[in-house]
Amino acid sequence: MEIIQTDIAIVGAGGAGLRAAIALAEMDPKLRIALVSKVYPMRSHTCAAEGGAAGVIKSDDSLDLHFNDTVGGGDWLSDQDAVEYFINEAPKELIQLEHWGCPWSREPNGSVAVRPFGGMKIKRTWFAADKSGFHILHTLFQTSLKYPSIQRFDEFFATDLLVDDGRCQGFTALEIRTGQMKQFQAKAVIIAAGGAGRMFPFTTNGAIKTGDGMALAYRAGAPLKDMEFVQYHPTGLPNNGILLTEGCRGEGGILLNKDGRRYLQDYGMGPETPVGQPVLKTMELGPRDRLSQSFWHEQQKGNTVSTRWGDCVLLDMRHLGEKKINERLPLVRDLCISYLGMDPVKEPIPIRPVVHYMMGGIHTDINAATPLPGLFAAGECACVSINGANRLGSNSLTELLVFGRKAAMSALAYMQSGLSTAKDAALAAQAKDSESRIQALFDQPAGQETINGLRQEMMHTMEQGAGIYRTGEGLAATCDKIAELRQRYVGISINDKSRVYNTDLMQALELGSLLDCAEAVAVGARDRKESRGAHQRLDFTARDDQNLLKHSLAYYHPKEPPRIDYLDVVITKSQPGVRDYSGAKK
Amino acid sequence: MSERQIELEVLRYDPEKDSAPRFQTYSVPCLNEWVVLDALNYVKENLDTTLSYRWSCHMAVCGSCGMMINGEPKLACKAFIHEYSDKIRVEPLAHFPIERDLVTVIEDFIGKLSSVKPYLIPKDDKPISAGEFKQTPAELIKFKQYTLCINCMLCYAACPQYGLVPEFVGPAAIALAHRYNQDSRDGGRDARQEVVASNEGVWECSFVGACSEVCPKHVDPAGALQQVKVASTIDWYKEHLMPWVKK
Amino acid sequence: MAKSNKPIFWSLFAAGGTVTAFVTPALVLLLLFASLGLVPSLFTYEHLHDFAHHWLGKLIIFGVILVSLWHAAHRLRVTLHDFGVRADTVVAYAVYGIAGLGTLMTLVYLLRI
Amino acid sequence: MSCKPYIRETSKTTWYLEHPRYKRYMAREVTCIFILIFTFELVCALGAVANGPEAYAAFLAKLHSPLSILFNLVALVVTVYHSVTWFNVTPQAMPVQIGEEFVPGQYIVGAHYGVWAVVSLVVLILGVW
Ligand SMILES: Cc1cc2nc3c(=O)[nH]c(=O)nc-3n(C[C@H](O)[C@H](O)[C@H](O)COP(=O)(O)OP(=O)(O)OC[C@H]3O[C@@H](n4cnc5c(N)ncnc54)[C@H](O)[C@@H]3O)c2cc1C
Ligand code: SF4
Ligand code: F3S
Ligand code: FES
Repeated sequence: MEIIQTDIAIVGAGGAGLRAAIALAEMDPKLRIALVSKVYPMRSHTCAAEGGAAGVIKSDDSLDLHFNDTVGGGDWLSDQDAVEYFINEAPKELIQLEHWGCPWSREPNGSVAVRPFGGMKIKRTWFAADKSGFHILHTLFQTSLKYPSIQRFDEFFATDLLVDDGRCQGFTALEIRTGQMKQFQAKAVIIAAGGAGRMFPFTTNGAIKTGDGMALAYRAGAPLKDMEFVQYHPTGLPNNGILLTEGCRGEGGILLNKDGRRYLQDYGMGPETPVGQPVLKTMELGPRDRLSQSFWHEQQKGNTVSTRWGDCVLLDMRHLGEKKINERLPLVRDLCISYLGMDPVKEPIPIRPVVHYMMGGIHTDINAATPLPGLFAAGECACVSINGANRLGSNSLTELLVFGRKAAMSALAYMQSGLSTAKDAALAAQAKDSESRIQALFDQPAGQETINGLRQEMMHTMEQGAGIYRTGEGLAATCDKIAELRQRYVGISINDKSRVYNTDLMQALELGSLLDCAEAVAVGARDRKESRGAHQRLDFTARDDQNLLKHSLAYYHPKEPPRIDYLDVVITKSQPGVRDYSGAKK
Repeated sequence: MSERQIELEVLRYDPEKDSAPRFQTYSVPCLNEWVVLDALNYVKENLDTTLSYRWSCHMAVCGSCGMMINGEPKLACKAFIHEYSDKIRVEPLAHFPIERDLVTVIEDFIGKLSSVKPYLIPKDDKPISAGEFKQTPAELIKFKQYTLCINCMLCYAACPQYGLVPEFVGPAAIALAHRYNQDSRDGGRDARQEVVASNEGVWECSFVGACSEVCPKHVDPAGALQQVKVASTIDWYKEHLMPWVKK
Repeated sequence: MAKSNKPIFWSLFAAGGTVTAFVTPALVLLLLFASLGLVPSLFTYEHLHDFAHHWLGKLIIFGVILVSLWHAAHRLRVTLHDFGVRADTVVAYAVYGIAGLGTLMTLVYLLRI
Repeated sequence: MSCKPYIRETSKTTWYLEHPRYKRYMAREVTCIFILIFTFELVCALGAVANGPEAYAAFLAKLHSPLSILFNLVALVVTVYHSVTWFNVTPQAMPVQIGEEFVPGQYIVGAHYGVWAVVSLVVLILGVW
């Protein structure tokens, strides 16, 4: 097996991975950096982000306000020291991106423009029309081309971490073109492999968001944190889950039920604000968890509109007018017309909540370091945690930058702290095992199980048991089901025996990652007997700060469900309080 | 929504087995609102797991799923079934070597993209602490269109000159160079000209215009290329006839 | 990679493309009339001679013919390439040679008028 | 390595038959042949003028041949096609920005058509006068 020697290897070339790579290249031009990604960097799912990235820049805003919005929005499950670091670094990172050429939308005087976003008390979301993530990703990718020390391994699929001497020292990755396994040997590894929304059937996440990075770390012994918190975005296109950005509501779009009532006022986010004059943190600009939950209640009451794609509510943007929609929300209009055949300039758009983001992920400390020495994580796959129980829209893109860079700094410091030399034989043996695991998939005779069959069952049970509202009973069933699926997974085989660009094989590996992550979600949710942020239990409707103002940590077991442990939340200056989204009252 | 039975004729090529590509036909029950990518996913999930193709976002933004659909370069996730008859032919993007089935080798494109120095080379250095560069909406709009490229390579598949002269740097890469040249914050045009203004650069383009016709993001690379030609020509005259004039 | 010298030819091509787009159809129409026997007054000997005799007329004639020739020559070079003729250097010498010859002839004729 | 990418060759001589837009392109490109011949027609006219009235009369006589009529007829169509294709792409090559907006392409094309009409009229009037 070919061994690729590097100093620091990064798994994932989305926003977080690219930011880390650039930071490393800038800190030390002599460093050998391997940037490994299962897709070409600009295909990473950061490109799909529409709305924008939050950072304090305007004079009417303050770091404290951003802090409070983030911590309150996260239902006090965020680590406040991490949030503090985050909000401090946020503006610098966004300016840095501006200096790299990101085409942020502008004010007439040439300074960057900001837009309102859900759960934010003040306009602070930097945006590049409604293609913010796209522009961030392409700016980062193009900037990364400046640095010869960033060696890219595009279309390499990381399969297992190599851990010896209690330290992470690299990983194995499949070169997708050739089907050959390569051993990446590194002094430190950063995982930035994105989210895992694909464990659900209805999601805004692209096909590549299969939790591989989380599973890599998890299987190597690093725990997954707060996995039970899964964010539903309230406004997805009903037929395929394509996201309509929160910017729609930020610009003044309103949500209506079948009677044309702005139903959010019935769920503690009112009183009603005038149409076309959105008020921050009120009504349509409430946080995502609340909005998605209101949908569920409306559905229970029979107030939703039934469409051929299921129950929906309506997002009405007609009053914004064609000019503003074209200028601020061109992609939204294009998506509605293309994929739904409806024009938001002319008619209200049916939408429903859709799985969007994993608040949980690989447990890291404030330095982006995991408990496994030598392993760092950043981006959606990591849980620092700044997002707590519910991420505020537009904090995630900024998080990629802030903690992507932080991970790079920590990894470099770790590397420079002097390490014992690697035991090559031990690593080679592990790499060999990893290769055999892939070989076994080829050799296994065709059996009963199909990859698609298992995947469908997994998605179904996740939606049934671990959706917007959960019950102990439903979760127990889902846990059982996932445990069963993990067992059955052992029996899968692949039909495609070719080594070249074998997507059958990749889907098999991705399914394995998804099942591991899904189990952490389900078990974490079953054991969290309270309602907080995005995790809502019908059998435990209150928040329980007494017992559960804690992060959950799921530890992997190859055959059994994960062991769940808890860790205190870091609270520095904001004591848990009431999340108030009825700003219009005052 | 009505269901339709579509004959999907897909090019297959497995380098380990086949010496040349062949077509395989799948009969796929499609909803009228589907895109061709949905039909391919149906095949992959239900009929034949060995079919290989790239995709991720399903919303025309990641640029992975470019392929020839009835001979036209298209994003499979933006090729609507209702616009086609009951027989649809799907092939890998033209002008690129076929790795496997619908997957092409795109290293050449990536290399060309990298060769034009597609990053901001600031006119003036400015520390982060000094804040952002000012850029008015009028300055932004000057290059905005060229930032919209998703690197889907449909333009390369449409451009006959790229097919005929593989050295041609090609539409998307040059449009990207133009994007930075036009940016009020940038001062790197000279550095980019070496590649862009070479014979293999913009001068291999004969303004066929096919690139802009197929571009799903309305980047209009053809326009960018002509503008680069005009600017490079002015450069040339300045350099050769008026060497004393500083650019 | 080195910067190309194509700008010389391309600038003539572009200028010629524009000039021919504006005036050539009308000129062709005039000559078509002439070929049908309805010689328009410009194409009578006297008028043409007077026109070409005046320095401004000379300049206009020379300008139009020059850019038309070089426009056509450069495009022909590309077109031959498009038809599969790969000997670009030979083609370039040939087509630019023709354009050069035409330019020279024009110059000589104009000087003689 | 087991990969063995398959390369599809583009035919260097017949590629333009593969798509209508390529045929349209080639039609545009071959206009140059007509423009070239026509320009030489002008050069010949000039040469005839330089050689005196008899030479010019001979030139006009040659121009009267059916072949020449046919050529000029076809050239008329072809050069109009050249003009149209040329003007239609000018907004791409030379966009005009006023403040925060680009002037819509059809205005630029329209302006060119307008000038074209005026120029043609002037040439025709001058020519027939
Ligand atoms: C539709 C949509 C809209 C959004 N809008 C916003 C918004 O407006 N504001 C905001 O703040 N956030 C938004 N988000 C969230 C945000 O975009 C994501 O959380 C963020 O982009 C994740 O970035 P990342 O770098 O962590 O991962 P990604 O960009 O997903 O990149 C993951 C990388 O890891 C690689 N990878 C994965 N597995 C492997 C493997 N096994 N081997 C090798 N490489 C691997 C992939 O190839 C890829 O390069 C949105 C998300 C979605 C889905
Ligand atoms: S210019 Fe258009 S067609 Fe070409 S790669 Fe970019 S988006 Fe695709
Ligand atoms: S199609 Fe090709 S020739 Fe030029 S205008 Fe576009 S790059
Ligand atoms: S799947 Fe992303 S562009 Fe089609």
